[in-house]
Amino acid sequence: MSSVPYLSILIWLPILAGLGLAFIPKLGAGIPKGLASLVALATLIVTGTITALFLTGDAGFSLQQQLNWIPNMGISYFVGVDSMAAWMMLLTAFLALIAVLISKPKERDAQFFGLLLCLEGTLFGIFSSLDLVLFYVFFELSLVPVALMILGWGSGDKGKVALRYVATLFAGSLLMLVGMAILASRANVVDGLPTFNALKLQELVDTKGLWANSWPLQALAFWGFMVAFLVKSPVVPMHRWLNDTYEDAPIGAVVAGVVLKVGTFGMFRFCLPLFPDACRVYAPVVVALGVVGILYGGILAIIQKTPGRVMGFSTISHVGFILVGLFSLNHAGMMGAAFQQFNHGIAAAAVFVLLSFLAERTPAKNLSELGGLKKSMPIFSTLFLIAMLTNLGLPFTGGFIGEFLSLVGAYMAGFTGANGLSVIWVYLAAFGAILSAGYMLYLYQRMFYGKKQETAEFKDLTLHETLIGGTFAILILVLGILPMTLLHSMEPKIDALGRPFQMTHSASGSAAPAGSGATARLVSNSSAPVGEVKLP
Amino acid sequence: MDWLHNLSPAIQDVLSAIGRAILAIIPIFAPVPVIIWYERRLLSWMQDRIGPNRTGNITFSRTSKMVPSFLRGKKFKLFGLAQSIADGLKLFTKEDIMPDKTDRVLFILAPLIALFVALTLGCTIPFGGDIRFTPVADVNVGMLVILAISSLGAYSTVLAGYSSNNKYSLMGGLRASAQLISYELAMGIALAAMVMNSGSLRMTDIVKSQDAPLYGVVSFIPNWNVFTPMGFISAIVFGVCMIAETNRPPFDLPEAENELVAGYHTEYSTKRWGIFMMAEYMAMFTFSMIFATVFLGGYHFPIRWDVLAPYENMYLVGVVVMLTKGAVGLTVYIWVRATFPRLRYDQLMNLGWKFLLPLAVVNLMITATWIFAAKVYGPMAAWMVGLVCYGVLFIVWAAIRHQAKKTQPQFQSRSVNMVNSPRRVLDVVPNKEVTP
Amino acid sequence: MAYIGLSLFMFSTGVVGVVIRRNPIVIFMCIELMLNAVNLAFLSFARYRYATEGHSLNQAIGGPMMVIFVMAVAAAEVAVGLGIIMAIYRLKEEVDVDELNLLGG
Amino acid sequence: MKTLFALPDFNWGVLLPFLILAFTGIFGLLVLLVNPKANSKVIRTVTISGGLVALVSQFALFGGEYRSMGDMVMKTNPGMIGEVLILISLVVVVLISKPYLERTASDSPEFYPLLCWAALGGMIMCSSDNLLCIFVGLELLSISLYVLAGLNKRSKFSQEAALKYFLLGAFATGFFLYGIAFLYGASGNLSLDGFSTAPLHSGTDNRPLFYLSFALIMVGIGFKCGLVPFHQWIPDVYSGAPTNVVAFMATGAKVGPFIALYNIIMAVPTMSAIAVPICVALSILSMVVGNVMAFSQRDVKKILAYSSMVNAGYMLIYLAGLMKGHMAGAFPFGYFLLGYVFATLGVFVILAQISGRDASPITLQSLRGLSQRSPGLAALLVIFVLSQIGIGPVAGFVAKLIFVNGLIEANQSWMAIVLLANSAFAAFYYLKILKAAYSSEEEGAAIQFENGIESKIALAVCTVGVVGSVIFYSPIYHFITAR
Amino acid sequence: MKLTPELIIFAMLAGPAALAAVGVVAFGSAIRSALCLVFNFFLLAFLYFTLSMDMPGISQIVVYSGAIMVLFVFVIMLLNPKLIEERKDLKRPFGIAFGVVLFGILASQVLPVLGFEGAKPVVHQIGSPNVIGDALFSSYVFPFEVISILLLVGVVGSVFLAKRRTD
Repeated sequence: MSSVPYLSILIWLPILAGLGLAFIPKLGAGIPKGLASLVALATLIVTGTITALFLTGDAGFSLQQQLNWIPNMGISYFVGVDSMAAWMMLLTAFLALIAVLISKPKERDAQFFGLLLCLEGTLFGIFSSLDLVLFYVFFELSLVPVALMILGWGSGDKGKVALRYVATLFAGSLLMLVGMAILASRANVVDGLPTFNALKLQELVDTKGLWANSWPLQALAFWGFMVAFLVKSPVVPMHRWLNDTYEDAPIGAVVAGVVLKVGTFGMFRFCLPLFPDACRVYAPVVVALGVVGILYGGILAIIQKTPGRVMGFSTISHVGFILVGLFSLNHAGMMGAAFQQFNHGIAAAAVFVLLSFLAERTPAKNLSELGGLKKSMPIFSTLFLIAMLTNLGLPFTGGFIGEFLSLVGAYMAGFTGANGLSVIWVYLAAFGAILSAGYMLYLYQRMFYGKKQETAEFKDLTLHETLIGGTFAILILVLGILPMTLLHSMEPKIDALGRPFQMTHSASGSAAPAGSGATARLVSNSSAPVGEVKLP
Repeated sequence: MDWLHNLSPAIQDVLSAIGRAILAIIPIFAPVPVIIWYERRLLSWMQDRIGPNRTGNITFSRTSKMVPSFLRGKKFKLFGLAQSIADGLKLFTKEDIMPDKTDRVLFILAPLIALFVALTLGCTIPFGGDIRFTPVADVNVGMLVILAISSLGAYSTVLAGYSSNNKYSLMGGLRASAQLISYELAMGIALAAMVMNSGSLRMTDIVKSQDAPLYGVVSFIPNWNVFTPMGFISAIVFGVCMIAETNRPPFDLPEAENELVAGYHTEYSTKRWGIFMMAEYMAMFTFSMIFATVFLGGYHFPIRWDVLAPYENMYLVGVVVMLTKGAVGLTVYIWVRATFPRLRYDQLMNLGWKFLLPLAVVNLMITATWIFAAKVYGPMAAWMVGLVCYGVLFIVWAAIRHQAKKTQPQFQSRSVNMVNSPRRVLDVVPNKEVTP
Repeated sequence: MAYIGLSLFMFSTGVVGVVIRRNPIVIFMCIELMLNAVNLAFLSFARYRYATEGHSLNQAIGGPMMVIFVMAVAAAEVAVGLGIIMAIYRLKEEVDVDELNLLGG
Repeated sequence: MKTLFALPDFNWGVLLPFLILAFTGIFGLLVLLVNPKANSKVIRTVTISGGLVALVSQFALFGGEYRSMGDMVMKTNPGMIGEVLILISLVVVVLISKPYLERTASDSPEFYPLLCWAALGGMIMCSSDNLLCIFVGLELLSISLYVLAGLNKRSKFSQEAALKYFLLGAFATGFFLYGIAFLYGASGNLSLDGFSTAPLHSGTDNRPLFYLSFALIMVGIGFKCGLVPFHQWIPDVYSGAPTNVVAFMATGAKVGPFIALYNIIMAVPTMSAIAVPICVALSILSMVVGNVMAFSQRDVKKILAYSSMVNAGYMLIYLAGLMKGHMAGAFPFGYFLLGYVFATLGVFVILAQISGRDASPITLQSLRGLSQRSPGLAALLVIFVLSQIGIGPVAGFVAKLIFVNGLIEANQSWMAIVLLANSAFAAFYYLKILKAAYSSEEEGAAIQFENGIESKIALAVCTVGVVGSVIFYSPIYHFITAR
Repeated sequence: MKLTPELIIFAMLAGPAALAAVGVVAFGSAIRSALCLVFNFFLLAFLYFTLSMDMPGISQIVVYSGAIMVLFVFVIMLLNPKLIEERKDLKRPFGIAFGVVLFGILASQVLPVLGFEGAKPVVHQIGSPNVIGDALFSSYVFPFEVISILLLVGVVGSVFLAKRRTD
């Protein structure tokens, strides 16, 4: 590629624009929104172009840019993008544009849009940074705009919500810092130089036996990373921040669509390549967590009283599917997880965008105050139905592809008993899929049919809103009918990620930590390599 | 006396020290009645009156068999010398009055501290070249001992004032302590210049350093410190501070009778009052001798006799010379008392802090420069440098003085604003508060 | 080294005074007592250990030097400390350390 | 030409920053002497320029190690970083002082010379390993600060703060001195080298003396650094003293003790058997108690006070790790101080701009609505607080990262985890500050801002320090550690 | 332990000094505490003399007894503080216990190490003003200069704090 630092521009343009907006207190009405949508549109175009580069399928990282930052500790400003990151960035840019378009803050709109752009920039940073420290910086930094937006423009008990949001995620991520430091110090031992460069570390893992004779450290570092990502995802014991944030954040769409995906994205990006042994050993634990999430989310979603909370628990459930697929550690499961990761971004965001349209019409949040919307808002109800169907995983919507592939992968892993997985988890997860149909339909029934409330008199969506909702509906259908575009472009990457787990007896340094008990268990469990599954 | 020699040397030392201390006290104690009489007589002479001249005039009986025959009918005039003794007897036999609600311990302690200070102040003053002629010990920090002991003097006045449970006493005590602290500084620095000059803190060394030909040239006059420029200025500063330290007029504000009754000793009477008085006179005498030691060549004669004949072994001459110099100092004390009116409190403080202290400090610095120049470039250069410094000092002082006179507050003519004056400007600016 | 024993005793007494007394001036005096205990320790160490044979003058002089500096510092500290106490007495009539609780702690 | 005294070698270049600072203060006094009614404008200008010149002369020294005046002056890392930080905080505090002092009607011209000399004391602490010198520097710093804490003579808060600070400070000095006395008794040495010769001393076994002296010195230094059993003064003094003075107290005045702490701990490797447990215990206490106490505070300055204790705990636990790990820790330590100083200074600069005229403590309540009235200030507050928490590309984060990395390389992962757990907990109360600033002004106190250009410069300096030290980490590192 | 003359002199000085130290803490009135302290300092000076430390001893009298304590007494008188009645609260037994424990710890650590060694003859005349002055102006000249600034701070600070408000 050329020498133009596209990624840096992508990261820093929104952040600087956002800071600029935040510092300029008084602008004419509408100008901040206009500026913000311009910037968001520009980023969308750039990310679209970048994603187009990866349509052909490419396992490597392109558009790399590396600058020295803290050389004596091997920290650099190192960005680069691969296919999965490209898709996630495209999603980010898209949702950011949508969020700018649908937001109508009552006051301080310059600050609001500034923070939104900052959030977008930090998310780009997360997806494109190839240096652990840089990743961590953006990972933490992305908390701040969300928290400030909740504080300034949220509803409900916003102080508490914002506090809980930042504090939980921050606490979770601090362990990641320990993990990073362990990685760097192991690199120091193995290579003579500490480094936080993810590619370099991966190379060390693959070729120089970074983890030789240091199983407890690897486990510690792995869980350091995993805790951070699991909290972010979130999985069940650490999920409390999510529902409040969904309800009270003024930009639930972006939170639901992208921010959560950072967790699973981080697992793809760092956990799988850097901790192969630990991934294998702890895969059952993570899968179990995922299944627990699926069931817990599904069951609790049924009894929730507001649409926002229903969606919150449904998200927990969906994240469970991603985890199950991801930690099947075979091709099909990982493909499913990667697809679901993108798809759920669209699906959840669609619901939230539509809910925000509804929220403009009524302050009522409670489902008992809603009802009979079907009559007065036909367009709305149609679009909502489509968004809902993809969430429950109906064929021909994106949701089906993701969940199905994940379950297939998990089944295969469980059937062969690879990595200590068991088929029973798949059955439980599949039961979760049925639950999702239950709570979604129940939600739809309560909102659109049922007792006629005063809400029935609302006006239907305006043209502007219809266009936005329609875009989502089209995207959902496209993803369901033509999933191959996405899958093909990600396939080489997934192959590369999955390779260590299919060659358990290979000579790669990572798989042969001599003499540790963990290794012995590893070898005995992974009896046979898992065959590839052809895509539908 | 064998048992004495059988004691261990340390105990012998202790005993001899005690003995010397007693010997040191008596010469200072004994002259007090004489000093008091001297002051009263001299004052009255200066004020053109008579003073105590009767007490002690004795006319022996012509007839009594008890009187030896050669004394019968003889008249003896003591010129009132017995007056002080009579006063003392009276004071020690009067009824002891202690006011109600005093702090008894402190009330009794205060005069004792004063006495202690007065007695020990002179413990390092040499009365002769030999070590035996220093009352207690000719220690290597002799000058500092004097400063240390004199600084303790503040406690007596402060405690007396505090414990008396009397407003005036308290004021007097406060004034006394403030005054003592203020003047101690200048005194110490003035002495420090002299210490630098002679290069030692030992009193005999200081005296010895003054036994050189004057300016190294005039062989028969000793080079007393008071003859050198820095010594002269130090002597002025020290002299003033010395008077202030002993609470003598014109610095007797702690006992200014027209303001504070009698200051810190308002409530004192009888022997305690007497002790205060005694301590004061003893301190005067001792300070005079300190002055003599530091500035007037100590036990040396004003003319260098050794040019004519050596007198190194005539120690008694030294003692006599010392006492004489002390008497001269006393005379100056009394003379000053008779001459100057009492200072106002602010004048006192201004004199101490704004004149004496800067003068002493600058003098110290010039002395240092002088010594440096003398050691490095020789005495002639030192003289030139020193005199230039003093010249600059004087010019600066004159300039400041001139400036101060110009800026002294003067009565300003009041301008009257007409009621309907057209040029009336309100210069009230509202507080600006920038709100963003 | 009975001197050190005395020094320890004075130091502990000073600490007790600081803890139990409530008049700031007395507390301050107890602190001075502690400083003097320190001085005594310095001097006796210097005399008994380092002014004797087998030690350099440079070692031996450290104790007395420290004492001189402590005295100078104490003088400055006293000037400032008493200034502070006077200033606070001007604002409040009575100063009891236990009742200085405007700041809540 | 003969010389009178055998003077030690004067390296005037090394002494230059000290001299400039000392004479800046004296010049301020002379201005007062010539014209007692002079307003403080001249003095302030002189002080700022003096600080800047000293800063330049200090920068010229980087890239070497110097000794002067025998062993009294020793310029090494991180002492030189500390000196630069002290000078910067001096300049920044002088910059923000004018509007604040005028508002609270306590604009005394003595403020500036005293501040100069306090900075001088801190710098002397930074650049000596002779305990006599450290003691003298410490006292110069403390005594100036005692006076400055009572700067506002009308305010009971200020006076009370001064008295508390003074009494407890003098008390701690006693312990510090007793420690020095025992060190001297054991080794005949006033220099910190005395510790390194600990068990080697001939004759009797002096180890108890060394242990005792270390413990007592830690009490004294711990007081100044705000380690926990000796922390009682910090919250009250921070809360009561004038805000601009606290800005210096929390930054410039902390640097000297911290560097002295570093030097002391680096000097005792032979005694790590006793030193490490003491340090670990103190640091964990500091972190935990600081965090717990800060949690329920409503007074912003008290929150910052407790947070300074927590930061002291971080530094001490890092030093404990260094003692076990035997690695060079000068630069990370200096960098942590840098992050701490700039972030704290920034917060105080903002607080000084919004605190009212009655000089009463600043509560969280009075921060409400900051983002509505001055969004720029609020945004900067976010940056500084983030640096305190350790989020984002700010100095606080990188500093913590370096610490964690160093601890793990020294094989002390548990210390790293303790550090991080505490910083996670700390996030809660830092966020409360942000929460107050970003919540809307429902019943918020009316605040007037009087921003001069000088305050803006001060803010810019702090921001550049917090962000720039991260972006230009590598040049800074090479500049400082170049030999 | 032999009863030497040095020990007798020491006991004669140290006993009252220790009593005076206790008196500082025990007396209810500030002025009596101050006097006890003066007495203590005065005796300490003589203890210094017995250690053949002339210069520090005499400075002790000049600086502590003569200057610092006079200031104390002066301030006590100026403020004439009401007798703060010492309440018998928990602080008192706690403080005393703390002091006893502190003394116990320090003494048990220090005294066995030192023992009661007799004084060896003095080689370096470190108590004499000449030696001290020489050191002050040679190897200790840097802290000496710093002290000058420190005293300046003391002067400026106390003047600033003590002067009355000008309004």
